[in-house]
Amino acid sequence: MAVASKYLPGAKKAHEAQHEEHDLRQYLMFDPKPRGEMNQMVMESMMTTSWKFWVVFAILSVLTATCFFYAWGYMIAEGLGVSGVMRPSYWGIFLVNTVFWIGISHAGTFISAILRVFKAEFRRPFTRAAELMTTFGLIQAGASIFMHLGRVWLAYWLFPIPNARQLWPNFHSPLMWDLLAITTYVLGSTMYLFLPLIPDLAMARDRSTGWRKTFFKILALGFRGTEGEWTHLHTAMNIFAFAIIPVMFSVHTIVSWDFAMAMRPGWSSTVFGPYFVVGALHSGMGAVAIVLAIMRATMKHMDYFIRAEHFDALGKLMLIVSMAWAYFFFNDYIVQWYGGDKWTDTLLHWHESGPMSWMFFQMLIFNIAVPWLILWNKKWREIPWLLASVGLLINVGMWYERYIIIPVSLTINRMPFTWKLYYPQIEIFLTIGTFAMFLLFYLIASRLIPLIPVWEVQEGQMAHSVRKVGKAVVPSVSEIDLTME
Amino acid sequence: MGIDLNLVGAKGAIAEEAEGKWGMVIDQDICTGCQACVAACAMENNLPFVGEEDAAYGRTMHWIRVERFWEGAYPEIKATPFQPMLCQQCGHAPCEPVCPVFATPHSEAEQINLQVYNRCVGTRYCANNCPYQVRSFNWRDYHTQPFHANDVDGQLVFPFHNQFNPDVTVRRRGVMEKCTFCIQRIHTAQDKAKSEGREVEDGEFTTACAQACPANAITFGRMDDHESLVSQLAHQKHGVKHLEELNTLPRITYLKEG
Amino acid sequence: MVRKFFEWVMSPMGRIAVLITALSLFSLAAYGIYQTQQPPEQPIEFTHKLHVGLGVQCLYCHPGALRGPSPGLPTQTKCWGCHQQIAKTFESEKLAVLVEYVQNNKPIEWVPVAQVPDFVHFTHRPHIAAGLNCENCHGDMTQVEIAENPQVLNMGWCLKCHRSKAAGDPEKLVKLIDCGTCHY
Amino acid sequence: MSENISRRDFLKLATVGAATSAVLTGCGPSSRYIKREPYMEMPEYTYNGLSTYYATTCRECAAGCGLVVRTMQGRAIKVEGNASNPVNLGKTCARGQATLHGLYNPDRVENPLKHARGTSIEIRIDESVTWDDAIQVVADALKNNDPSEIGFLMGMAPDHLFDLVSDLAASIGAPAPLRYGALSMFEARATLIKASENLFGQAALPFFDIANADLVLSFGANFLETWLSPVAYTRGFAKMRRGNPKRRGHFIQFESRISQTAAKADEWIPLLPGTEGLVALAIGRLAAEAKGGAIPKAFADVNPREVASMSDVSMEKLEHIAQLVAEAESAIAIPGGSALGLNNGLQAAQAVLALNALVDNFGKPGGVSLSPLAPNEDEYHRPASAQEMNEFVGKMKSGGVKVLFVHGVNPIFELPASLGFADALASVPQVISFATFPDETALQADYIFPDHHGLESWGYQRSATGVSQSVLSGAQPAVSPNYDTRATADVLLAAAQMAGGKFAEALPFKDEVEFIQSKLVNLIGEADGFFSAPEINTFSAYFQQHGGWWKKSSELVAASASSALDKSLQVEAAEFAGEGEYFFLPFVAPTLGEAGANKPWLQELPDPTTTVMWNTWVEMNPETAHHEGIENDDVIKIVSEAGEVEAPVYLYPAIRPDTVAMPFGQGHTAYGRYAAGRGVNPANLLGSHFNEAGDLTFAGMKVKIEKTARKQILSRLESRIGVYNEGLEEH
Repeated sequence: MAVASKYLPGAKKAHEAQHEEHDLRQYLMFDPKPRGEMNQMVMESMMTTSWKFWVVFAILSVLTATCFFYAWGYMIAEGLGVSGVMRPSYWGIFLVNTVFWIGISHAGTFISAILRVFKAEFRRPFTRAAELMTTFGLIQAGASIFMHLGRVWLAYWLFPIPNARQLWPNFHSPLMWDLLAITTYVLGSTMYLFLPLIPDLAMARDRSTGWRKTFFKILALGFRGTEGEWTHLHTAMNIFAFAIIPVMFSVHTIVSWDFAMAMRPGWSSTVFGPYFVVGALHSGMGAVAIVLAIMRATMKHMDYFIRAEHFDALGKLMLIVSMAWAYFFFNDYIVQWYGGDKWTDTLLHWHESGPMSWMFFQMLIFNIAVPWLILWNKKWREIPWLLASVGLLINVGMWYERYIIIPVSLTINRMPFTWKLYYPQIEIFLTIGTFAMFLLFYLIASRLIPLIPVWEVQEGQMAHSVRKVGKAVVPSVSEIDLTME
Repeated sequence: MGIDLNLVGAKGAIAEEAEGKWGMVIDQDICTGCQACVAACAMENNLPFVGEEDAAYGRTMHWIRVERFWEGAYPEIKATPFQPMLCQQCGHAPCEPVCPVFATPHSEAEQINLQVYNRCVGTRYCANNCPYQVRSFNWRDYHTQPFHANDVDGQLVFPFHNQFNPDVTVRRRGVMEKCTFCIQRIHTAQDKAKSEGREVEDGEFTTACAQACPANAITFGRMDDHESLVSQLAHQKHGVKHLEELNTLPRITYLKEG
Repeated sequence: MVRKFFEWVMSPMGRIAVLITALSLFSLAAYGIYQTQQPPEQPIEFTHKLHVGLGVQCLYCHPGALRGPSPGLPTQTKCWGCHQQIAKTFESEKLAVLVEYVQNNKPIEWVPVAQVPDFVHFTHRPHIAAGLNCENCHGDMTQVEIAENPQVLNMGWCLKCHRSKAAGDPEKLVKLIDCGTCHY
Repeated sequence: MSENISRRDFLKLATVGAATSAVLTGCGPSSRYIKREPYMEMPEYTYNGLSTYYATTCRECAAGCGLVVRTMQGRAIKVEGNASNPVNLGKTCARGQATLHGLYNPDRVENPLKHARGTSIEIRIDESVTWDDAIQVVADALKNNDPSEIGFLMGMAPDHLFDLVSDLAASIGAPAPLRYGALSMFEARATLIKASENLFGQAALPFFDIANADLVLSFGANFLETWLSPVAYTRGFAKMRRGNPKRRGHFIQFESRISQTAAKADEWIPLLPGTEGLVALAIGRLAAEAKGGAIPKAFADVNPREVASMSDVSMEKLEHIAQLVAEAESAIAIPGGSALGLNNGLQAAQAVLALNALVDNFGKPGGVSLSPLAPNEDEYHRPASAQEMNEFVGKMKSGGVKVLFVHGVNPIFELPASLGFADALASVPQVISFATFPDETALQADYIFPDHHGLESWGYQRSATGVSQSVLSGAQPAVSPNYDTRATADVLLAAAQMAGGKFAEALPFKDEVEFIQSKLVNLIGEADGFFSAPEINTFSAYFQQHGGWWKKSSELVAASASSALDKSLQVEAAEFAGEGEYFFLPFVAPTLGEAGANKPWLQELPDPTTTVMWNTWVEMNPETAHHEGIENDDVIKIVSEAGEVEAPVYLYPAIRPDTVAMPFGQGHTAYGRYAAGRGVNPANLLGSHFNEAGDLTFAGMKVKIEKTARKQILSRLESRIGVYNEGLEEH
């Protein structure tokens, strides 16, 4: 870490340290607190719930109950006729949401797994927040897929279950791969969420009473923090960190295959795989930014754990991903355009000048213009609300992107006689429902488990602390690394 | 057809020759767009009607639709020849591989695309992937909407249900459906022929649409039997197949003017 | 109050109580579902054993099986054809039901036993033509009082037989396991 | 998977069937719930699970196509064409296919009833009207009124009921029954027949042998839609195109909009409405010139250049067409529809027929002949013209009609409102309707004694035209009546017996079947019949089996029209009623016809040219609309001298800029849940002007259009994006 270098012995005179005192403040790693105090802070942030919390909780629960469960039940009873899907746009917002939520879920794995693998220090305080996003996002993605089904009560037919009819699912179908990939991803990410949680759960167990204690006791699996346990934990986490990364890439590639492998103008494009993966990261990063900002603003002590440095780093990431997305977008677009196929031409024309063109251009602005204009500036990157709102715009833009790829593109097919425009009906409520449910889960989680992986933070801080050995001042990272092997 | 199936390597295409077993020829030069085929199909196959709003929104349940476009401008304007569009029963169908539950498999016996209603879970992927856009989805329980029923001492009574063709399953909401080449008639004819120990003769039976067509624009029969009327017609020089470039190996030949 | 309740639940008695309630609810639901799957009672206690035992051919009462899709249920005229000549008809109270039906001239509302869903287009004729006997699917009726299904008529069962019948004849097999053979 | 069901239990079965099929297609075999009722006595010809087929006649229009109805366990499953009936040779039109939606329509009149005029049939005055009461009522109506004050209104079809009523009327000295249908008005049948009378000296329907022609000039005749005998003419058209491998028949349509028929034409000539006759004459003259030789007197004093300037048809076009006519082996010119529905319609018809005289195709293959008379038909009885209806309305108004029997026709809907039939009805003391459906006229009656649906009833019907043979198409019940209805013939017979005296003598038959057989008897031993039988029972058995009786060979009357070209023909300028800048062209909706609106599947069939479903639209040229500031789906008000209607606009690229067109068939105020309150009825715009032949000049209206603020999205099958490039304009 560049910052760390100047704190290594001999890099500076002792008295200069005084001047840089305030600099230290913005680096979590160099602003250590005693373990006990830090744990206490995390516990408090988890236990304290103001009346505001309950208001939000109530609102979200109501929204979930009505817009998610009631609306869905109504749709199941009435048939998909109450939604807006029709010929030729047989797929609507349901699939848009699926892709969107899977996209969101990618940030978690990316941040915690990839950054962990590459030992990016700034990740430490918010890996958990990101991993939660993965799990909850995937739940919504799954829900959206099932909403999309015409006869959801038969959804179990999609799984290879032995049955008297001697029938199996069709493994030729991209949807099939999709289902398997997502299932794998859910399991994997849940495990991966749970493992780093164990030490914190143990910590919480030791510091809580009543039902929470029982709760943590069960979850903590009797973790006591012995040498052996730590070693095993680290090994397991490393294994999962490496294992989950290919899964993450494959999942969104496969999702993109649902479209790329269909015989439709604008869809069958070889670049869709990476394009979707990057798109997913794009929206995911944005979501992380939003969550961090909210956490920092609403939860106690968070300003200690989440600092300018993190927003700065996150901002850089967002900028890079945005550039990558732009590259893939134009790659896809230009190749399609250059191909000059009659139908594809019409489709692109439809995007730019059709009734949905406003969405097309807003997408470009939100996904490219906004990040590029704002995120290049360190000062601005460090403003939480600004970064959060950029993240919000990016998410809107990415949602638009999926909307354009699915219903808008579906309007144009090879039978001009059937071209009709898609108008969402009940999907709107169901979309609100999924968002409400996602937030609700997050809200509950924020009060049930430590949102800050406090042991990771402590680990990091210890790694960057320096200690005297005789006359020499040495960083204690080496010790940590020993345990980390 | 000049497609080397082994080069194509298409599923189903290897198994059967590109022409397939059953085929249809539609003569656009004499099709008057009178909609008799549409009505006949609806009556034969228990198709529901969807009402004004849904029809406007692109949810009609027609298995066959008659397309027409305009060319030129007034006064030199002409309507393009009416073009009945129905499931082309592709030999290499884009709809088949994408269904996750085998609800639209390829019948190796009849060599057409089947739609197994009771297996369908309604992902609608097949419909998305159909280049001809001829699949229709049961958006609602159109058949059982109370509006069509009379209240006879407190009980809903649907007179229209008397008309259900028992040979064709009545579909419910959430199920995809499409033209089946009147497979129920194929089976009946085959069963009859078998019971009399003979082969099905050309013209012994036909699909509902072909049967009704006042202009005789639709011909149905065995493509693999080169004596049959349908294959004779299909091999005329002015016969074309739609979106052939996609290598869907459609079973329906359209005869243009001339 | 609530707290008290939780404590009680936590106590052994409480746990047992919870267990019992859960079990009873579950079994109630199970029983309910089971009920919905039960066919209603036959209007007449018709004993196949007796009739078949008397040497009545299946096809006498179910002639449709030879000709077409459904074998059909006997019209009451057919029942009456024989029964009016049997003195017992007017004596036994079992048969009083039949007499009543005939005299009031109302159709006998039989409850079909061997059923396939309406998305399965089953035809008897080819099966008979293929040399199957009634008992192959419907069981030995000489042993059955009130008719019932010897086995579940599900797709696996159909396919098993189809596969075995078509063994060694690929063309036949293709036809017999084709989805479109039964579902359209 | 249906099993035996006793015929009584249709509705019961319907619900059970619905329930089970509902459960089943979703989830496993819970169909154990069905209780099955075997027949108490297995009907003849009925086998378990096998269909029974009955040959009968299609009653949807008057063409008289033969049908074969597939029934199963007493329910009609499907209607198919009767392959042996020469009219349709096994084919049907969409309306024929949808007959079952009439049979099983949820809005049928289910039993005889007495209700207050204008109220719905649910509101009964007398709950307990039995058929005995009904017969009593009819008998009294016949007996207690002066015969001259009894009125019979019937449908277009020349069927057994018409014969029965005619006999009755003749023998009791009542005025002959009037047959009317909107179709006959819109095809201007009276004019056509008058023209052929003037030309051939015989009032018969011309038969146009399109099949063998190689050039067809159609002046407004929509023979592919509803004109005369659409199925037969469609077959002819197909033959004309594909019948002869050596040449493909050329087809030119003269009409101010592209109708379904014009859409199949190789050339569409949008001439100025009212100039059809002139154009025909001009073509005749030019063709005669092209042929060389003397110009026939008929075309002598027409000036093609004037015509060209008057009719918007360029001189080049006229010459080109004339050239085609001159060169054609067998050209044929057909007058009909909008061309004749004008004050100069008769002259136009004669001018067009004269073209045939010029190419001398009378009685030749590919030419014009006279349709043969149907079996036991003394002379051709054409349906009443609008003018005759108007006179009848006048008689009603003046109190000349004391009791009115209405069967198979819905004048309140089918007659132009301006004739005031509805008001006239008010001055008729007693109105008895035999309607199967609660249509507008039925609701204005005192009694409704519902007749069976066509598929439940006996009968026969003469096919007026369309085939070269003389055909009597037979009808028999395909299913037993669903409701407590009774054949009108039976009611009249019973009533006549009850009335006794001359009535009983007039109709000495115990029931409908006996009456029909009394008519069939004459056919026994008739020459050239495709079957015959020694005695009536066998004969009528065959008659049922084959669905009718017809001659084996063609009996076309080779019309002799030597004089056709000798006297010069004049076509005076057409007059258009009402001020306003737009010609108004009402046409019969091809898929709905005049009575299809209550059949939901017909409603859902897209109109062939506009693909509009479930509604009425106004066709307007996009230029005009742009000029007026009107867009698609804008509701506009159309004002004529007779009235005004409001309907949404369809920007139709293939219509004259100075014309607006509207389909007839929607706009019912009653007639069941699928028809009532849907669309508007253009007949409300038609004034009461008649041409010499007595046909309404329905094409001779001028209308104003006014914008309204409202919009109504038309339900189209087509895509406006794909077909009209909306949203893709600059592409």
